[in-house]
Amino acid sequence: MSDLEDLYREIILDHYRSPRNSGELEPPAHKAEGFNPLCGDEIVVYLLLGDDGTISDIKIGGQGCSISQSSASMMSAAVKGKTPEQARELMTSFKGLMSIAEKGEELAEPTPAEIRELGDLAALRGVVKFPTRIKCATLGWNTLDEALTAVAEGT
Amino acid sequence: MSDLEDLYREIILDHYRSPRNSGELEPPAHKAEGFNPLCGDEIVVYLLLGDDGTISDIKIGGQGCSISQSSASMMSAAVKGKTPEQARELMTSFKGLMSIAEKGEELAEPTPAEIRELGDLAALRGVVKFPTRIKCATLGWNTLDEALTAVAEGT
Amino acid sequence: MSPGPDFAALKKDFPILATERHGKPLVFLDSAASSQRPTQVLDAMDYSYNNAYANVHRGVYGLAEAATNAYESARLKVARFIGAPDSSEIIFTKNATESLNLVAASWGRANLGPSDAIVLTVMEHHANIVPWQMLQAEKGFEIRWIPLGDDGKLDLSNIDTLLDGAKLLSFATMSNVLGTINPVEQLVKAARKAGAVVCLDACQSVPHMPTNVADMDADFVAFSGHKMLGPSGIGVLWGRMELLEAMPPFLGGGGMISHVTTEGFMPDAVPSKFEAGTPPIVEAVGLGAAIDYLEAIGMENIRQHEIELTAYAQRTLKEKLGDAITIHGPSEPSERGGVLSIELQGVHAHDISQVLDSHGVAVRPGHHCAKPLMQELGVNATARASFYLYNDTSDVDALADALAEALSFFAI
Amino acid sequence: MSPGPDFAALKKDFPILATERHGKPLVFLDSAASSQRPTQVLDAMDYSYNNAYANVHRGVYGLAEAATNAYESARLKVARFIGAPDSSEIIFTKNATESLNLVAASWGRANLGPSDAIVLTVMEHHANIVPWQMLQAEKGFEIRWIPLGDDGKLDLSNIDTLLDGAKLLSFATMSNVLGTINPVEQLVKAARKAGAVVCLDACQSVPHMPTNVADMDADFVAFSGHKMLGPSGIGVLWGRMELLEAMPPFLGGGGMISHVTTEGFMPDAVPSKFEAGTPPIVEAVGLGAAIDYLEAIGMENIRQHEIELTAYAQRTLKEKLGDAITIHGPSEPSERGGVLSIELQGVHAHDISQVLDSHGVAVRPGHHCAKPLMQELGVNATARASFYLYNDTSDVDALADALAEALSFFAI
Ligand SMILES: Cc1ncc(COP(=O)(O)O)c(C=O)c1O
Ligand SMILES: Cc1ncc(COP(=O)(O)O)c(C=O)c1O
Repeated sequence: MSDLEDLYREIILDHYRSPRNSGELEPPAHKAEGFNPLCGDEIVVYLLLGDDGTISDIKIGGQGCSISQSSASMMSAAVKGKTPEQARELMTSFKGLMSIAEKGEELAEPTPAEIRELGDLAALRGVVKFPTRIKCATLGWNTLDEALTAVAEGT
Repeated sequence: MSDLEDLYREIILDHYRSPRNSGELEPPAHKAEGFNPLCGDEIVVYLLLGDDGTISDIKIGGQGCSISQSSASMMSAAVKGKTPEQARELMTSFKGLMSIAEKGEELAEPTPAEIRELGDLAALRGVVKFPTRIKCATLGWNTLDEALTAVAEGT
Repeated sequence: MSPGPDFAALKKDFPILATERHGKPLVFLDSAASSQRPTQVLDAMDYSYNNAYANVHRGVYGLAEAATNAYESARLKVARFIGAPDSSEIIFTKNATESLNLVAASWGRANLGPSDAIVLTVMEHHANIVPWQMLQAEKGFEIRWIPLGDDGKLDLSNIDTLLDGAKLLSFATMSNVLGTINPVEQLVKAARKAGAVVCLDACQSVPHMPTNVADMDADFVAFSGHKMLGPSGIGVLWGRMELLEAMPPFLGGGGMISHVTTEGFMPDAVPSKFEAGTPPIVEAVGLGAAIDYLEAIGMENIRQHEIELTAYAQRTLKEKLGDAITIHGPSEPSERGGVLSIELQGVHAHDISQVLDSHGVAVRPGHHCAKPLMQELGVNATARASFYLYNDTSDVDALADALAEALSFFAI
Repeated sequence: MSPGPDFAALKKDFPILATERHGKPLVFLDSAASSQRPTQVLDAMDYSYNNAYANVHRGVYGLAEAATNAYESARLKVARFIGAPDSSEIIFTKNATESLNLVAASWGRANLGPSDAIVLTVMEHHANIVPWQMLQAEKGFEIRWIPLGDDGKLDLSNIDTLLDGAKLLSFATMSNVLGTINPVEQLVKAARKAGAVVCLDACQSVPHMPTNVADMDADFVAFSGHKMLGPSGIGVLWGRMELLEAMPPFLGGGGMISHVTTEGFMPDAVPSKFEAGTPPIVEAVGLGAAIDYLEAIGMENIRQHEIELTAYAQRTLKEKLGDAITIHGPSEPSERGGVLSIELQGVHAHDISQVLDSHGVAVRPGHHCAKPLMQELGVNATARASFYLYNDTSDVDALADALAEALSFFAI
């Protein structure tokens, strides 16, 4: 499999062509916007928490390349129904897959269990070979992170 | 004769060691200060015009290298008793010797008559081979020029 | 293709163009971001470092004099190259961005107040927007925008109203996204009528066509060395002497003063006043060598070559990709530079560039530092292919083929 | 001379040191103004230009990624070299002067007002004076000066009074005129006690001795590439992350924004926020190669070599020139760098340098961009000889001989 095919796996193209949870949510849903300053990609994350504290609804807006769009789409599917803590754990696993260590943490490859947990998202691992695309793959996650912070701070 | 000896002719060293017209003049004499930003050399020109409009007295202050000091010394001797116009003509001849054209003028080598007029100053022609030293040789003249302008404007 | 110089033979002067990507010959189509450089330029810089290097201006020993002469000759070359009346009007900066910031921070901070207005165009590069917005936050003047019209050109129907009472007009001579060559003469005339100072962002035109700042009748002209076969790390600001003399200094430090005490300082004359610190000495030498190289070919010839290449590209891409491709900017090649911003149906610019790279073709995706223009165009990214003297029709063919591949790769 | 690396063998890495002046081998003693550079540095830059050059950050094709990686690796190297906790704290500028102007224009403009005070020393380079005087003219704060004491050292007897209520202390780690190594630890402690931010002009120390910004406990540290075997056209500012994050941008343009509309802009994160426009890409690569070269020798070894050379020079010059020579600065070699400011009885610095040049010896005459210090010393120019790793005792001998010649040439 060439690097290019490894990057653009079928499942990625599928999410790109038919993005899950595309759209907007009205307030009281929380909204966060993320920009990739390098290429102009934009992701908007709309987030609603249910009474049980889990993510009851999430919608994705904005425009971007196949990697940023599919990654956000997969993310939305993966975090729906999860608590903010669980969503953040998933984010850390995903960033591990992207070879990104959070400040002060050791870089850790995700364990097989974590990869199973990532599901479709694991298909994005080919991105690692294209460092500038890592920012595309993580844009949605960073925007989700902001939305979760906004929720926690009640802003 | 080596370039160095051509630069430092005996007459130059003589003016350096025994500068002519060294000192200060009190007001109503006019005063102008010149700096060579490259090396820190300073020349102060004190100028007094007589009733006949000629330079009746001139004194040189400041500190600097053999070239700037000797050039200013020679200049002071050369312009004393001259009218401002004559002093400026001499300056143009001297700058010609230094291969400097005034803005908008063609670069003109001084004529033999002009060189005779320059007297001791002609000994500075070896400076031309050392472009950064040209600024030393002309510092006194540029300061004189400012002093003459100050006189003309009555400031 | 064109009479005159043998453009096909130039490629061999650029060693990087003989390298490969993924086993395919490199097809470099990103000169609008930064050009490559010929051996002659690198040789001139290495020669300087190995034979005539010292800090400039402040030394009297031979090496310092040789370095100073080399640096000042570069200033003379730049002046001649752009038709500057006086070489002291050439200020070396680190890039065009610094040149434009210099104009904003020095001329702008001294001349703009809360009741003033300046005029920009919506097709400006961020380098000609953000410095003004930063100053606006401090001084509170109005920024007016010349809008986009048809065919990637400016809409000048309201130009006199926009310029009315404005103190400055600043615009790009050529858009780095659309390739549009803006009507300098018309704009400068309108600005003069309104009494506005004129600043030109000439980053995209100076490398690609003859430039004469005196004919253009501008007050400031900014451009970068790295887009015109020169090294990174050097830019140029040309300014009209009366303005430069009246302006306060920009950065403070060594080389820009005539005197300093603990009480204050006196600035040196122009251009030293604006060149604080050790300048890009050898970068200036490299830029001088780049100018020698460009002049040997001839700027008219380069312009002609790029017009022909652009026409060929427009034709070829349309033939090969039909309705799936959109090429932004003026349709008439003589009204534009060789900068093609491409959209491909269903394929994001980022993905185009990625697929093209796997075919050895280097094009740049993104907003090209012109976000307000992108918003105007209603796109968030384009894939930009840009040409220079070393490109030829084979590069265009490779681009067309690779775009076709990208289209089929992402086809549903 | 010293154990460890074979310094005598290093000269061959510097092609310019094998050139001649007036038929005499070049003796280069002006590294305090700008150093020479080894083949390794030029090779690294040529390699970049010929194999991995494109504009950085904004491309996804392979060449752009390679260039970005090279540029960012240089940032990592600089960070490691000076012990920066986080490589994002490294900002690439065009020279140390720009680095210091950045601190003044960004931190200073945001933090200093009419009732504030900052503290400098009288031995500062103009680069650490004029930016503050320019801002002072705008904001009207007070500048206090640490005076000169004995033996070319600062007089710190009133340091607490001077720092009382001051918002900033900015000083040179090593004087470029006297060679004095200032007591960073003592000064920083005093500044911390007073609650002042600390900015270090480390131009003369970073190239010559081990540096650890974390240990120094400073807030800003500025230096230049061209004084440490790197190319011209690049400087560095290290800053403490909290401060950098809170500071407004310095220059505006491409690469420093996360979003721009016609209404305004949002700056990008540090360090991009402070790197507007195309950065000195290949210059960073060259600086990285210079750091590799320096680290291979070892900064401790370089420091030791220069202490020994300075001691040898002090001895030799006194022996040869006796009372006719004055060497400014601390007498104890371990308290100073290899920068010797020389006065020769009856011979002006300019003339010394001229005569020395005819013997192949390159030393710099002048005020060395430190006019307030010169005034303090009561001289208008000195002839400065400065050493680096490629100098050896034979260079000192040549200097001594040439000075003796100058003395006899000008003897009455
Ligand atoms: C039109 C235009 N203006 C300004 C710039 C900024 O140039 P630099 O990055 O060299 O400062 C560029 C290039 O990126 C440009 O294309
Ligand atoms: C102590 C000191 N500070 C600042 C500078 C300025 O460095 P640059 O000219 O590289 O900006 C120098 C060098 O000239 C210096 O020696």
